Amino acid sequence: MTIQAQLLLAVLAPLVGAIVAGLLGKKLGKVLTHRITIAGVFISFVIAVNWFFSFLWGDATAVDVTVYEWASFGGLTIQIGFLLDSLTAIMMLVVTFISLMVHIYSIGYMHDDDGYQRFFSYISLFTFSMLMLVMSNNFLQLFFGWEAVGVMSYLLIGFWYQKETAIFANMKAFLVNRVGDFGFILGIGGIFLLFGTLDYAPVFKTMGLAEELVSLGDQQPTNALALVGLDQTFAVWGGLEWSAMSFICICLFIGAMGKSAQVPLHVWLPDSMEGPTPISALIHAATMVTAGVFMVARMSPLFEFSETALAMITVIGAITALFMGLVAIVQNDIKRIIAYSTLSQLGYMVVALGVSAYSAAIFHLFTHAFFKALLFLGAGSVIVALHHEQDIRKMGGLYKKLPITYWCTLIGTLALIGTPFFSGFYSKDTIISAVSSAQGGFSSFAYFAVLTGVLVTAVYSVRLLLVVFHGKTNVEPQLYEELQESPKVISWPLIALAVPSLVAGFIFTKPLLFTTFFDDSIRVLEQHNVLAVVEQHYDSAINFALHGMMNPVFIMLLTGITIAIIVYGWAPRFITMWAIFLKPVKRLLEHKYFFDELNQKVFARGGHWLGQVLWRYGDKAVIDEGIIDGSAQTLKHIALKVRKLQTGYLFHYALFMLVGLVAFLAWLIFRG
Amino acid sequence: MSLTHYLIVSALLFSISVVGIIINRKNVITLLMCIELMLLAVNTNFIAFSRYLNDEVGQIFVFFILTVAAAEAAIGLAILVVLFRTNKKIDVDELKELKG
Amino acid sequence: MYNLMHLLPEMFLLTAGCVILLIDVFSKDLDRNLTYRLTQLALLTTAIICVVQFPQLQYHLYGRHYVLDPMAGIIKISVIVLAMLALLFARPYILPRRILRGEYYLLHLFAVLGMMVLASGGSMLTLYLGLELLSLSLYALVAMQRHSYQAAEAAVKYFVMGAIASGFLLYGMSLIYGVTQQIHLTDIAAYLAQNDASLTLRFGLVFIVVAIAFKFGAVPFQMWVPDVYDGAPTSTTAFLSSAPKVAAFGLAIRIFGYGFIGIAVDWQGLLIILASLSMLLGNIVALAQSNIKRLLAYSAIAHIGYFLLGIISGTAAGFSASFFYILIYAIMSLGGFGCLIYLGQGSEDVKDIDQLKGLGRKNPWGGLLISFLFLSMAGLPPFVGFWAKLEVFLAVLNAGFIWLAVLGAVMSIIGLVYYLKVVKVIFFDEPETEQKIIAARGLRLGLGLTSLSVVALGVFPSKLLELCRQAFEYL
Amino acid sequence: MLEQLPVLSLLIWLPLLSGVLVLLGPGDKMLAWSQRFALLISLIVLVLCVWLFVEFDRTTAAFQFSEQARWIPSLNIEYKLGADGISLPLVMLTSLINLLVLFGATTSIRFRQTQFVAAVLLLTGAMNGVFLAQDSILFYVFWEAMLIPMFLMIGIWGGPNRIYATLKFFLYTFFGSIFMLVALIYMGRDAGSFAIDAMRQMPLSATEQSWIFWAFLIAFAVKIPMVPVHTWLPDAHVEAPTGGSVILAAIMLKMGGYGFLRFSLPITPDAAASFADILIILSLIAIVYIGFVALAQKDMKKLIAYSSIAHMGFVTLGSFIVLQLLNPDAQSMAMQGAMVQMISHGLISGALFFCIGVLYDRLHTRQISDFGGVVNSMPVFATLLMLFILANAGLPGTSGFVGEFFVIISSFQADWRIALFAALTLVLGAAYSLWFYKRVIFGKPANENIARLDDVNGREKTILIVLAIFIVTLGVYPQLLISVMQPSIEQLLDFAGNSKLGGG
Repeated sequence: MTIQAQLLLAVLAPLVGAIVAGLLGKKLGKVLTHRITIAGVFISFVIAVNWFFSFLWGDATAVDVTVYEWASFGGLTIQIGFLLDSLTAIMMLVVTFISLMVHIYSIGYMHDDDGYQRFFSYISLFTFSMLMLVMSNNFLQLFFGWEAVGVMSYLLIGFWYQKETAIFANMKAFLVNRVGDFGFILGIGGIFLLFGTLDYAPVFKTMGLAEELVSLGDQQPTNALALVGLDQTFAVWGGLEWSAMSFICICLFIGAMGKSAQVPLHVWLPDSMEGPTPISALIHAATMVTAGVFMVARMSPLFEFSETALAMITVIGAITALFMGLVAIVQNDIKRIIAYSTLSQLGYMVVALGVSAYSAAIFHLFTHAFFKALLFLGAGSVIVALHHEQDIRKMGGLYKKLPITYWCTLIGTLALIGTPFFSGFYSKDTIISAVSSAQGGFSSFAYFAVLTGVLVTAVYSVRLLLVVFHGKTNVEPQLYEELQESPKVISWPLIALAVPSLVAGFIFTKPLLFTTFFDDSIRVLEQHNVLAVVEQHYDSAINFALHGMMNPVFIMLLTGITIAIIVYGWAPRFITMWAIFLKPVKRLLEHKYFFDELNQKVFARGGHWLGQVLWRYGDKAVIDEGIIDGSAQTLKHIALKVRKLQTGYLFHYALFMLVGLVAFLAWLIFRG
Repeated sequence: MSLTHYLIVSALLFSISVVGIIINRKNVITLLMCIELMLLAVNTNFIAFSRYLNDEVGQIFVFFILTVAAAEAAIGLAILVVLFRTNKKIDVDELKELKG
Repeated sequence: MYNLMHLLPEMFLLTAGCVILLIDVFSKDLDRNLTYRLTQLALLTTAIICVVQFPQLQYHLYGRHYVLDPMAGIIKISVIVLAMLALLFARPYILPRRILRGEYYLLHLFAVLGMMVLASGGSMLTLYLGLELLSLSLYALVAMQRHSYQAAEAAVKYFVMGAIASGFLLYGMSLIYGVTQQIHLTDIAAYLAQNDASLTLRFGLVFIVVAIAFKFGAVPFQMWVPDVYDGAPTSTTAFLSSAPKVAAFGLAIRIFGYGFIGIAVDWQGLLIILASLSMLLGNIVALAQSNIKRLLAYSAIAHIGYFLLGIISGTAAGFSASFFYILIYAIMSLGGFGCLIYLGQGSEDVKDIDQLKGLGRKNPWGGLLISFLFLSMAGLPPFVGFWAKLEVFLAVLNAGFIWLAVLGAVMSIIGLVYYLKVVKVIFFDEPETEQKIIAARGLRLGLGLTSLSVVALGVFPSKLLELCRQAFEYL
Repeated sequence: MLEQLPVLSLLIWLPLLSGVLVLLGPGDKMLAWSQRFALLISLIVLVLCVWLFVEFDRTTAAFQFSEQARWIPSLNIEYKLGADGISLPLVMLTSLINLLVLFGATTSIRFRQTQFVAAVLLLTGAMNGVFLAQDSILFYVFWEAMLIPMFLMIGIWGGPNRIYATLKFFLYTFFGSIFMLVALIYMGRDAGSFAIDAMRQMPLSATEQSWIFWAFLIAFAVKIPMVPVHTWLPDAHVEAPTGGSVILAAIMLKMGGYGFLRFSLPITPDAAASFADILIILSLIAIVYIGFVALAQKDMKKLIAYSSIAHMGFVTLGSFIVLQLLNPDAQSMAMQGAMVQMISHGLISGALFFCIGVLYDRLHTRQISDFGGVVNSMPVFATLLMLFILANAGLPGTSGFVGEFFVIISSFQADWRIALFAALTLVLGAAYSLWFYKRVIFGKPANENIARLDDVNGREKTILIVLAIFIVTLGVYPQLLISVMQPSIEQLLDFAGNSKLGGG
């Protein structure tokens, strides 16, 4: 099969599955539906695996194929096509693997749901959209995938459309994402202005030229930009001018902030937990939310030339990493805890992007996908077992009843908090090391944030584990007695995810980060190359892990675990003390820094209020009643007045006529 | 008497007739008289001009006007009769049903 | 000896009128069926003669008192056709209302005769005679409904005002005669070509303009229009509002186009005032009317405003635009009043707009045809009223008065409001009674003819436009 | 075989004459036959359109399938028809939408159905006439003539406040177009011909252009409609019967856009360039201001009506931004965006009004608050509506995206702030569309009646699916449309870019 055919097959197989499931699902029945969709995703998965390993260990090189011309006019052609390089390959692998696992898992999880077929159709469609996004070779298709995954997320969050909270959350998710897309499309506009094209290739080619100028000619990046003709500026206001490159990068990053839920556009992600748990695993942990990270990495040739944008990315990522983690500590909904954890981890990735450690970000994305999906699916398993109970205060002591779930969750948690030898350790430690050696704006703040973040992560993760699986149970006794491990379709995917969560870091750190794997897609300027510094300390996975145990990071980790064990496992009364001493903080955290209140009151209600005002006073009062009806009324009024001239009296008529005559005569005389 | 004098007389007659129509609010018959007067003013004009210009056309015109005036008076009176029959009054200021 | 063949239509009509008068006197038939038929026949025959004798050139006949040219021919034919249609409407109107006199038909004949003379008037004398013959017949027609007070009031008003107007006309004529020593229009034109116009002469012209404006009902000489249209029997109004306007157009062209083209600047100024005031007042006051006859009357005033736009330009093209306008207006107005007759059941008079309620539901076709007429009056394509507006706008733009065209445009928006009000009542309002309108065949025929001609001419206006152009070849 | 036929004339006169025929026919007694006949006619019209589309030469900007005949020689007015890349898609849209209206919207009409059928046929013919006329007066005749059936349609079959709405609609439109008529006459007088092409070629001074431009602007701005002359649209839409709303939104609004492209830009290029700023600002106001106003709507139709205004803002923005662009690719893109937006909005808003009609037929209310949880009883409907709503919000992969994307991206080249305001539609459009969807479709069934609703029947489903197919096809492969339009758009850009003032 040609490459193009393979790629097309990879994309279209889930699409076909989705369409068949969506249109014929009811006729096919549940079993056939999930078989078809799983088959579709499986095909994609096989292709993805094949390509990933050919890039990793084979000799595959980047391929750019055009599928068809979407639009072409004048000298411009906008096409639909695929760019297959290392970045695409790894993303494809992540997407298809997690998707496959979630598909299988959903057989069990969604078993009794009326919308079974619909669900499978949606997640297959999501897989298609996500693949379109990551495989795109141009901005249009990127934007298509970008929005399409947003829509699928919207549909899936609102999957249980009878639930008020769900349909509120899905709209919120979509709208907040749209705010991001708003920036994104402006960024694309800027790209089109600067490069006159929407394809990656010419853009990257130009940027490659600039990069060469920097590395060979020893030019400053700004000079290099000027030399390739990209030194335009945009007038912002008055005399203020922004460099076009920074402007574009910031706009693009705003898009990424929406998708990857960075402060302040993060508000939708916790709410998105209203959707079925498999979705949280697939979309809101592993794939879609990482699209922003992917996009920035993909655009690394551009971002490298904007210090401003990179600084902004760093600070936003750092804030998200630290402060969202803090919120996770006070949450009681099992899925929300994991969601805030996701936010925090996304923050880590974004920080990595900000310090130009793009491959580290992608690597963390890679490992995070496994362990976070695992955590979510584990949580799902708990939720199913408890008949859709999500409050951790009503759990506890479950490890005896749900052993597989417990062990898998444990692995996920250890990976998440960055325990040496687990996958999360490798990716996170790389990021922290990279940040520590970074020079860009806000990097010291970022270092503080990611370091503290480790502690915070440990606290909330261990808390979760302890409160849910250990201690005295708070489950109703009768239910507790009846508890049993979830069926195989649920536990097998857990196991399948636990394995990479354990070993992915161990295996892939070296080949992904410290070889030329990403060189065909991710570009880093020499002076930004912080990973090179990290590489100096890296000899082997084992040593790296052992070395990691002597880091401040490890100390933070241990401190965090200790705090968690003391507070939540050993002496729960600390919680009450905590609550007294840190009441304002707790309140702040419980209200998630009042972002929701702000959005609800200011933006949602403000927008609606503004609409009302404009409608009432603009459209109705001024235009309709004032100008339109007003002029009609005035005319009518005049008409009634003038009408009185016609008195009915003959002598008035004659007088009128005489006056007319005299006026005419006078007019004649006066005009001469 | 020069032409001007005749013209002034006829202009006066004409004005009187028009003003008569305007200020008379009582009897419709007065209106008919005013109209006749108006035509006479015109006739005076024509004849004066005719005489002054030595051109008989004006006088011929007057004959036609006289004839038409007679017909007009007839019609006017007929209308008056109709009015009287329906209204029993022929006051000008009573004629105000049609207005606006 | 003159060749009287050129006078054949007029002579025939006169003779026929006298003969029918005699026949009518001896007729025992209370319904006057015979008189009616004979009248129509006489008109038809006259029309045929006119068509057969249609002048291709301009002839000045009978001591140049009588002009025969394409314009006169077209005016005559159209006047006759309009009169026939008016009679078609009048017949079922007067039957139940006891206006059953042979004179009713005969007066039409004499009015038509007057109009024919007017159309061919080559001197001030003939014009005056034609005008008076027409006017006197009309006064009588208005007063024909002997038991109606309103008709009598309307007749008095019309008569008195009309008499004043003809007094003005004569006074103006006398002044002009005094200055130029001429009563022939061609001679006056020749005089003006050689001499400067004295103030007296221009005064005379003003008097004549006032009289013509009165005849058209242009503001500020429009006072009689609403009252007479309202008070007169509807069938008379229909006639009054159509054919005489066309004839008056002939008068206006003879005076302005043939006689006083040399001092066009003077009458143009006056006409501009008349036109703009008419468009303004007619359209605005019509808004306030709930009596449909008065509404149509004010709309007539407004239409005269538009119509004058063409004459203002003072060119053949402009005159032909106005000619087209007035012909079209006459058809629409005839149809408009005709539809009121159509709607009146028994001896009921339709005056209130509300009486049209739900017509579209009860009689879809009647409603549709009536709407065509009103939409055409509003100047909407594909109805012929649109072409009329287009022509006069073109003419006035040609004359360089862009503001007048814009004023006309703005006013036609207001005009649309009240025309739409009628259409609205017809189609959107609930009928007050479910009783269907049952109309005589003649009425249906008349209504169908007028409104379908409005559509047909709207789609194919070209022939009529060319005819109107042709009328002014000899200007 | 079809080459010998005057196809364009058929597109106009076949429906017009059939409309008259239906009116003359036996009336409601033989309603089924009238409907079948009308369907047949509009199917033939659509087939003719498809034939045009297939035969259309995509390499030239010249008018194709032209017809010319003497009409009013004394005024130099001709019966002149022709199709180019700008008019052909619109004619196709007209034919398609009207077929669907005849197929689907007549069932909800409860009385005088034959007359409704006739009105739709008459509208089809007149609207095709507007798009095909190459003589300005012929154009104007169709432009105005079309108002009458629509006026009657709203007034007879409309809602409770229909009379106010239909009068407002008529007067507004007439108010706009009468000035256009004066401008056309003015130019026709100087050009010696009323052919649009002659007007394009004639020289016009700067002052003349300004006046003419404003006259056109009023006409087209009302029609499209632009803020602040848009207030007729919500009223007309709300009161019109489903079929009327569909035709209004899907086609009639497009005439404004068509007018800008056919008249304003090529005939008064200099005035257009100097007033482009105002137009752009008004377009942005339409996008943002109306976006907010749409949020506040409680009536479904009003909401969609306001969203139409906001979407048409992209058409005007795309049309006038070209005057401030230097890059020819971007110019093409903006203009293409405007055109695609027109077609796409025709499909999407048509579909949305059909959907609202479906709901209205069942519950006889359009208040959003009366609904909720419709998805429970009408899943198929909910799915389709979801597609349309997302298309309305400009989702990539649907036609709604293409135009907005093009316009935003290209307007960035003029000034990024323009793009910024235009791009606000991403948020606002999504906000009002999805909030509407949420309130109506999602949730638990709001009341007994909703729980008992029947899902879309075969007829409704067919219509919505046909529209959905077109929406998705154009979203996935807009080149289908773009290739037809490109030569004409390039020519138009050429016209718009060439100053008429001469000399330099």
